[in-house]
Amino acid sequence: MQLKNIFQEGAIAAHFIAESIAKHATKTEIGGHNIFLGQVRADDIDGKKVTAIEYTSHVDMALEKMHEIREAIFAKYPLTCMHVHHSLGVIKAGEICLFVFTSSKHRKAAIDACAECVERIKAELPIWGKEIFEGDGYQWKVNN
Amino acid sequence: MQLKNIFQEGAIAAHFIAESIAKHATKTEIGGHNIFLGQVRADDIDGKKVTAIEYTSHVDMALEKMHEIREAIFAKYPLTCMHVHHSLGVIKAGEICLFVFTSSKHRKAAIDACAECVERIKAELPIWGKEIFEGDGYQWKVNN
Amino acid sequence: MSIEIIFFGQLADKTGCSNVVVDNPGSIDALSMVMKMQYPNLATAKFVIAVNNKIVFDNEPIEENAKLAFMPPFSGG
Amino acid sequence: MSIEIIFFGQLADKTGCSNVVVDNPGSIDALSMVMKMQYPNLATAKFVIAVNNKIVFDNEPIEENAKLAFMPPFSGG
Repeated sequence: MQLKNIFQEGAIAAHFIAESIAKHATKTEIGGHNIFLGQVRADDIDGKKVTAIEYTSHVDMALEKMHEIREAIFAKYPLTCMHVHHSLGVIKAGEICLFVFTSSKHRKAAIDACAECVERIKAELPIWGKEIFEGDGYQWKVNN
Repeated sequence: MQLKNIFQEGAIAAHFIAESIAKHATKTEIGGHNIFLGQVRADDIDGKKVTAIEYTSHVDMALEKMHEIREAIFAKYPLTCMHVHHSLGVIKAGEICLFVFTSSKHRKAAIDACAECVERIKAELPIWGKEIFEGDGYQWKVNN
Repeated sequence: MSIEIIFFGQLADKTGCSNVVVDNPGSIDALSMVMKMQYPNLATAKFVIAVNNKIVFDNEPIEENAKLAFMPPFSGG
Repeated sequence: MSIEIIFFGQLADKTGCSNVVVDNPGSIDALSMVMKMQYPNLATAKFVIAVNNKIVFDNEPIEENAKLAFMPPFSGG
């Protein structure tokens, strides 16, 4: 089975998002798109500022799990399409590290499916973020 | 009072959306963005195909109402920012006519505020869509 | 005193005009009746009336220089 | 038979290595015990173990050529 790759090295560029949106102009059965973007925050942790997050993953396991999530979401919601992109490597504060894009005929499916997909990605994909402090040091990110 | 203009003549271009996203890279307190895009569907209505929707509005009333919605949503959710753009004039099937963009520190506020804003825009803004059929004729759009 | 009324969306199709100037009939209910007589197609149409950009829910008096709008159900987005 | 174990995220910090090859101790519980003895920092760490890309919830036997992964709480997105 050929699994869809969701990973890319480095940040997700705004023009990449634009190209993804533009590609859907030919799919005239779509009435609504929903997009979630995760952006790296410059959090202040006990006086130390986060300048970047370095993401690593158990890649082949993550792709298998993402495939399972995708199948479950398509079974639950009448979606036209769903696209997921997650960064690996060092992503600087202010850059985009997660891009989830759902489309459907009527808006509700796209909106609900996108939110559910984001929650499942954060809870179920074996991905780890290392928050790198300005100057020196790091801590491991914890999802809430 | 200077009201924010949400209207633009013609479709919302993908590169405009990209520029909006890119502008937020300096706001490093943001952790999540949510975007809703309304796209004109080529519906088939009793054998007639919708080729475009022509949008008109009671513009000054719509801007006042949008201001009220904005204030209510900022009072309810801890948002960093919210941007709304709606097309006027003829928008072809496959083109984007609505762009709602919310950002917050933690994802939940952006996701929930965006969905609520879309519902309120559809229910409360005095905007009308005229679905133009291929060849000849039209019907007035009904929101669900 | 005359007032100006704007018809939006399909209401302009039904009246055949996008705006009209009439003598102020004094109240919302009276205006609604006058308009339905002048444009019989309005009698079966769904609409709300806005005065100065606010939808009216009661039979308010119509002030001088009020901006009247007849609006069918909204269908933005 | 020896098996290979990969440590992800902060677990690699705690063990000081990202992977290790050990004799197959035969079961998940036995492996967990062996690893905590070899790397005392693991004793207080939160982790789950995946065998061939599936998280294990029981004390399964470990088959030959199984791909073992020790994984701390996920923090993607």
